[in-house]
Amino acid sequence: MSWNVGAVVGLALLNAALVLVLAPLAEGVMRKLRALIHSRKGPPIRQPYLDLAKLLAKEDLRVTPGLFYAVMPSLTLGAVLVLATLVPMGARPPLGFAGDVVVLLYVTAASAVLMMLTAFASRSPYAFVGGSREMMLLMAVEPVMAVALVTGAVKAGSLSAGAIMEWNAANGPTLSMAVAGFALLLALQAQAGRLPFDIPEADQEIMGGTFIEQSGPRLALFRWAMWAKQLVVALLLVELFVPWPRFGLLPVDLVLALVKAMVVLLLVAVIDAVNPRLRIDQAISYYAKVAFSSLAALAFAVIGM
Amino acid sequence: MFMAKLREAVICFKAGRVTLPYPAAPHDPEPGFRGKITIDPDLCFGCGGCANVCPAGVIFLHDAEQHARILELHWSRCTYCGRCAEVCPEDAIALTQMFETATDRAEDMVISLKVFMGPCQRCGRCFLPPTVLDQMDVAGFHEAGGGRP
Amino acid sequence: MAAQSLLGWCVALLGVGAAASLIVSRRRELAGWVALVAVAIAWVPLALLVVAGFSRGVPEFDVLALPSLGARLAVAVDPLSALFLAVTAVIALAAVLYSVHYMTHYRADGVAKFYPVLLVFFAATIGVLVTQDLLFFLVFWELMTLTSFFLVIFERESPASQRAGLKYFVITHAATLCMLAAFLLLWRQSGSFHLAAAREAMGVMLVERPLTAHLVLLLLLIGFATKAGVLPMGDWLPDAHPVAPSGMSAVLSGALVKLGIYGLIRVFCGLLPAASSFGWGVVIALAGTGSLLVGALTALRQNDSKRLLAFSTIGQIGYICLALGVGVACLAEQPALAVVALAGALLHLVNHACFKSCLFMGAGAVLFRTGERDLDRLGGLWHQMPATAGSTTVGSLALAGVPPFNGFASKWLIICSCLLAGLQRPIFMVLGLVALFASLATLAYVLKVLGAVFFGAAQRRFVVDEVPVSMALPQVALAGLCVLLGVLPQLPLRLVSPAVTAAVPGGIPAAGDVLGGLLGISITVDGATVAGWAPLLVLATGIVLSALVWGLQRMGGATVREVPVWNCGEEHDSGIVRYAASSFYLPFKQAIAGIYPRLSLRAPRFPSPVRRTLEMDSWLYLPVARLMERVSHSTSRLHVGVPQVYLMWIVLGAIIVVGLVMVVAG
Amino acid sequence: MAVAEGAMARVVDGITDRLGQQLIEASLSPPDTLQLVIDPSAVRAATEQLVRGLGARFLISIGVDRRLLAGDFGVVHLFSMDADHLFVALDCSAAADDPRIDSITGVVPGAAWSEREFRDAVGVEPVGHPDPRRLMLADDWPEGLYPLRRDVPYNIDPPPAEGVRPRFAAPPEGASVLAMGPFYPVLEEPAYFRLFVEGETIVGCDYRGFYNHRGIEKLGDSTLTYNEVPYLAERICGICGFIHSSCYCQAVEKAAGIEVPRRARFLRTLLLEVERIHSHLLWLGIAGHIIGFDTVLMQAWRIREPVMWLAEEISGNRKTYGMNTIGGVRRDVPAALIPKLLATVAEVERELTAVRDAVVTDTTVHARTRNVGRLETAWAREVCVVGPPARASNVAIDARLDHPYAAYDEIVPKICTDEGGDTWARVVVRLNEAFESIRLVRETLAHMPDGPVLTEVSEPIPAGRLGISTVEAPRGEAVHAVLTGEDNRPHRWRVRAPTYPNLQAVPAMIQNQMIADVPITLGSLDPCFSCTERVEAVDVTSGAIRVYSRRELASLAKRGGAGR
Amino acid sequence: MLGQMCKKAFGRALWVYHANAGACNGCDIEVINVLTPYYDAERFGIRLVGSPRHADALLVSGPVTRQVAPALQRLLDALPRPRLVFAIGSCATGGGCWFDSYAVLGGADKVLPVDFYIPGCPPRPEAILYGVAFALGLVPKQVAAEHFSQEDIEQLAAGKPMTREVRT
Repeated sequence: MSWNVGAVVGLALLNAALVLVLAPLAEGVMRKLRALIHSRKGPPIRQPYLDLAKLLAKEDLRVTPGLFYAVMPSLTLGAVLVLATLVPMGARPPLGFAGDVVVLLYVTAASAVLMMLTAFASRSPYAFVGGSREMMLLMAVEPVMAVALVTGAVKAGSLSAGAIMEWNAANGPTLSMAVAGFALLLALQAQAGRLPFDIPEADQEIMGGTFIEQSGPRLALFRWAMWAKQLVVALLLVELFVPWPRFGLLPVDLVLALVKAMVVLLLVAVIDAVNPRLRIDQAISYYAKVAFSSLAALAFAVIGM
Repeated sequence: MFMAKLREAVICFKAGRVTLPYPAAPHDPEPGFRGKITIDPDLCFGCGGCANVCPAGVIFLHDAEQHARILELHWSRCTYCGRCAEVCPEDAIALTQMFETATDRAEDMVISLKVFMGPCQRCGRCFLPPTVLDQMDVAGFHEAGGGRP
Repeated sequence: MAAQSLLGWCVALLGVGAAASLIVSRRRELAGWVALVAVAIAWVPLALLVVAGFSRGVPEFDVLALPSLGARLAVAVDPLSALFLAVTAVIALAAVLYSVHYMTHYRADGVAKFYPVLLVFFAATIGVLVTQDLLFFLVFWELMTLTSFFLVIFERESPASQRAGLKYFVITHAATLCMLAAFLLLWRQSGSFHLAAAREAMGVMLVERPLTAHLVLLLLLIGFATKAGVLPMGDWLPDAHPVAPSGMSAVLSGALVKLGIYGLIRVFCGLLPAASSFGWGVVIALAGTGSLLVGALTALRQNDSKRLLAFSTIGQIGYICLALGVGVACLAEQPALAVVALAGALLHLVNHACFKSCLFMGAGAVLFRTGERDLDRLGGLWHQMPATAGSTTVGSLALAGVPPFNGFASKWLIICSCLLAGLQRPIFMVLGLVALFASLATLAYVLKVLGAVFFGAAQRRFVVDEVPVSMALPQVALAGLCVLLGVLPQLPLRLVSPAVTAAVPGGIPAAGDVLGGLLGISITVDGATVAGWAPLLVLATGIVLSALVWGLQRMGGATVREVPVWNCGEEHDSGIVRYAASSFYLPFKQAIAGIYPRLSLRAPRFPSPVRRTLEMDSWLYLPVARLMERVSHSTSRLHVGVPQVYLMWIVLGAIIVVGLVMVVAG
Repeated sequence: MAVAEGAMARVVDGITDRLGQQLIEASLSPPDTLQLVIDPSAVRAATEQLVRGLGARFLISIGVDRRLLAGDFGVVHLFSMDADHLFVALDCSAAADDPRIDSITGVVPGAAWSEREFRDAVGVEPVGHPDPRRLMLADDWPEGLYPLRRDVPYNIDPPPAEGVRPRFAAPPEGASVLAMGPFYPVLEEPAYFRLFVEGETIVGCDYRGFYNHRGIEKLGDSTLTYNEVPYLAERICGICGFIHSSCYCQAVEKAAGIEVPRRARFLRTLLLEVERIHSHLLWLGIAGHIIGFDTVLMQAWRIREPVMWLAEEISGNRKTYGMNTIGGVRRDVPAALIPKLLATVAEVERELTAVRDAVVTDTTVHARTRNVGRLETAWAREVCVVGPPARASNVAIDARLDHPYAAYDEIVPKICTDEGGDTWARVVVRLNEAFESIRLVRETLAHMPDGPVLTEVSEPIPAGRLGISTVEAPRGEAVHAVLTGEDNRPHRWRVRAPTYPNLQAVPAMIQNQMIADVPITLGSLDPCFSCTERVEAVDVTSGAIRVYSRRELASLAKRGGAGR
Repeated sequence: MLGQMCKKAFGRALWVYHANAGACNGCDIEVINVLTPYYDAERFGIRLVGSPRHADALLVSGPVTRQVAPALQRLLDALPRPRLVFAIGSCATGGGCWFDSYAVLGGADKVLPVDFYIPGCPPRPEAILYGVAFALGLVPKQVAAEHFSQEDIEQLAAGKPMTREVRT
């Protein structure tokens, strides 16, 4: 494999920076749509940026002393940004050679692990309930994501996300990829922490659950991480499963990818607005069904459909 | 289920955006709204009927000296029932339409009025409460420092 | 120095150490230090031996010969042996160091039963790993089993310990019997107990008497898988691990069960020709998958820290077996993937030794200070035992396969090999996905342990100190190893690669060709790079980005204030509002309750045969135990309650088996 | 409405059969309250006979300090004979020096809180009560000081009792405590549910309420006059304020025998139904919010808002209408407003129909509400649950039909019941009731008579009369009992809000549910803690019991005045 | 510089935690009403949050009852600084009609440092919006303490306008 150090570093930074900067924007647009569904005007699209800025200047209340607790939010957002460098955005993922789809799955889980550890470290019983729910949700939703990505790997004959994207771009839509993409879309809802699957946070039940003890900059970073994660997973979805059309020109492909991701996120926002929160047992059985159904995608892929 | 979601979507989008522009544009209440209390110092002659019927005990009377009586209206805890206006023989107390009463200082929510009592009770113009129930209770005013009787 | 004398020194030093520690056993700590010194000195020749084994291999030499039986104590150290020797050596040193202080809290039992036996156990383990002769292999194996049995039943007064010991004894000896039978069958074919002869014999048998050949393989599979703790035969493991002293638990998990894997590799890569390996590969992989799934899900519901870790060992051994199975299955068709899988298996074995020993020591440290193994009662130890907490966290995350810790590198290899092999044989893909899911379950239970032991609040206030340095040091060192091996997987891979090559005598692509990578590992199949993992690069990216984000976090100039936990406005006793360990993931556990055999079952119900199969006690252990009981009753005059008597029965049984084999084999 | 003589005779006969000489006196307090003075030792037997034998429903217990009137403490247990449109007041006396009375909680589980409350308020000890902890007084309130006794000033401010800690039930083995409250976002009001959870499952709970206890009853019968109390009553609850003021006025009117003009009765009916419409829409939104379905909140409240504007136009305020006064209402509804009212109601009906059609087929909503918080019919009767929760458990009680008031004898509502007993059933019942309310508004407007809206009260209200009134609030039946007194003010004013009995059914409803179900289960009762806790503060153990002297009591009163 | 920007954002994204300290529900309902379509406080970045840790402002409604006071103080401590305290409704601003009841301590300022008062019983949603807008400096204050004095009875008898003193 030939690669150029400068290009890799540049692209990696580009991906990370794009996700970091655009995630609140995407959230802002989603909020606007949500407000529209609520028949109201809604906050300005830049509201998430204001939220973050405000939180960054707020007092940081900590229930647990120590460096470990202090750096958790940064590590969480850092992990999500690493995820961004493993996901194709207009081009092959910059660090694609360093991490394939299996790595991608584990890094996705790693950011959740950091959140859960923070939740447990914050000692609040509600955070424990939230963390426990987050883990259960992860156990339910990661297999769906795994099946979707592996389906791509079967089609492309490679575990590299870039290879899957290129194969799909070159070969056009297939049944198995369509089913897998749909499964990933369903998984995105939970990965993004959106209704009906925002069970670990559940303001009305456990008062923010995982994040109940987080305030100020810590909360800002966790929120940012959540928004970044939803954007990254949406980008992964559109780049791997809907990569067409492809012009081969980085800026064009990149903008196209972002637009497609935004459309996916708007869909997520609509689902978010028209559903009540499910109970954790309902969510588990829902995703168990989705996971088993998504095996169909794998079966289709194996028989070449 | 999808039909249900569709129906919900119809409800949502049919209504459109209903958000009122307030506070950029005024949104005044209809006449008859019971807003902030006001007192016309020219009309009040210090009978204290208002103090007697106020369920929240907003109005206090102090007899500061022989000829001067001070009415204090702590309207921060006003319940806006309008009974004071109802019983006021001179219509000195009234409820305005004003509702934009937010403030950053508790002292702002006080009205005080120093009334000079006429030596001859102002030619017999006495306050007559409108109902018998109220008439029964005009025995004493809310005293300074003592709270409600 | 010649390999021969190195080995001699090594064994001699361990022997001397055993004797010396026996002499001073009245003084607990001193005995420990003596044993430690013995092991430390024995390290030197052992290390030299390992280096020699890796660099050029120690050619075979005879120590002792029994020509009448066709057996000779032939010794050789190839990279595969060297790898296991290295793992055992590291764990041994760490475990003995850890035990010095740990053993002081056993008031009722003397260390005379511990250090000497432990050192003999190490010597026996070395013997097992270097012997090229099946008969002597069996002798060492038996010695190893017996010594470990004594270590398991160390706590004389504890009925649980005695019960677990008996179970261990019965099951492993049943397994040894299987192995003996298999070796005798091979010997019947070749007339020699030597490994090379056995390999030839196997080749011949597969052609001439395939039924017998497969019977041999089956017996060996049962024999070694039992030791390795693969379900269902590994049922002894969850009972034996928790009751052993924690240092021993670390050794059991870190070294002993690995010998089962060693045996499996020797048999299914070494004895079995590649051409007929696919079926056996699938069998091993299925057994591994079953093990990893059941191990992980059962660990999820454990509330005893050490028992949980024991089930976790079953799960992780399952991973190793899965990879081994995939490797064996791919030997003929996709040798490149076989390299990936076998490298994954061996790498995971190395990694597992690091983090599981670390975790057992951590659990032991908590037990040492608080006297509690029950997760429901523990809590809030993070600030009181920072070193233990930190190393347990690292070990746990490594166990769960969180990048960039070492567990991830090997799990990644294993899952990639499954998925890639699955491109040809879809069954492996399914197994890979199951493994992926099980690793989430693994994550769930390690988070539960961390959450319950170190975070949250305790049911009763523990005011404890960190454990002494001698106990903390091995934990921290092993945790450091977890990080190091995770960040630089090339290092262990350089040891693992020759071991893979050595394991498959039939020839296999050089691991370097398949597992290349400048900064990490990348898998190249047929000239195309299909997967890659560069921890250093990803970690560097993560650190850089996290640092930038940290800058963001500080940007607003937020001040920090410490506050009490928000509990909706009322004040609570922290012991009451704690989240009990048994509460973790309860809805999930309820959703999958169907697979737990002893629970009252809810939908979805698994078919009853599955449950009955999983209920190993009833059909595997209990009948054997009952049989033993009956036999010992009927020979009650001979029964003196000493395990050695059982050993006699084993020997008698062996003779009978040999006789049977003679009859069967003609 | 005239009370059937037969019903009265039947009750008196039934009680006499059981009690014999222990029934001291039976009299009818017009128009519909049968007062039975009984020997205190027979209270359990009398209750049993009433509830089991005669089918009466327990309403509330009133503890009253009658030392100035009759030299004793009185405990009055109120019952309702729904089919006969009759109230039965079981009047027992407790000695002034050692006030105690047999507890009836064993017979009527729903009486548990009432009895704890009179224990806290006037110090009458319910003997044999299964759970005699503090219910309504603050944790730091000193033991032995009973705020509703007549010699305790309404503005007493005793120094906090030292070292007093609330006493709670211990969690079962293996369960941990999850505190819900006092500040818990969906409760809106402070209340403390101490949930015992295993994982996500509730295995038990304990409750500490009365954070909202403001001492309304004490203010009402010690410092305010008859005509000031309606405004206080209105502030018992900000959602159903008009219900409370109507209920209070009706109780006084009954006691004093004041005839309310017909138009005033129709106006009250109109406003009561308007209030029900807004309350049910409000509840629908809140229920949606609780299960995370904010779109329902937004849309339901959007539909509701014109109703609020209309209320403001009619009464001058969006919520606390301030319309009621003894003898009628203070403002008339101008004829010009009626078309607007009809149009608004029609619009609400149209929108609400759309919402109903959408919600009834929404399976995700079903997933969160069906089989959640089930309340069995039998248990609903035992703990005397009222309102939509009762009707959703197929207990057909509705104060509008059982004890017709205002204009409900002419405008007859249809009762909406459901057999489900779960949260979904409560959704259905409330939606149907909203439509029924819309119909009632139309009908009221169609039959609205002309005439005055206020009867001038011309003579003093005699003391010592008992007036009981019930009003069907959106959340259930509210009961006000007024014992008239001297000084132009009630001697004792007792309020039973609908949430009071409903809340007592919660432990059974959330047992074995999941954490996520608790908020919606609570929400489905539409709890209103401020109504429930109008009187005093729960569960305190303390060392020494202090008895305060009269002078001490006076010295503890807050310094009043403008400076405060 | 960026830090300054962050500090400026405070008023543009006010997350509020709503605490009922013994209110009748009227104000609570109006607080929620402010978030609903017709008033939509989210236009100004105002959101209700579930945990006090996330909040910038505490909305207190209701008179502070004796029982709730300690919890209310703990609640304020749980809020990160800078923080605002709004007293909403007549009860929170002054104690309402139970300001001197035995079970009530008085207005919210008896227990907490109140920054802004929004009177009303209950305040209209517009009044709450106005109060928040006033707190954010978007609208001017419209009330001030009024002190009147009928200085001279003769002057009054002569029909002359009296001296009116308004102090602010």
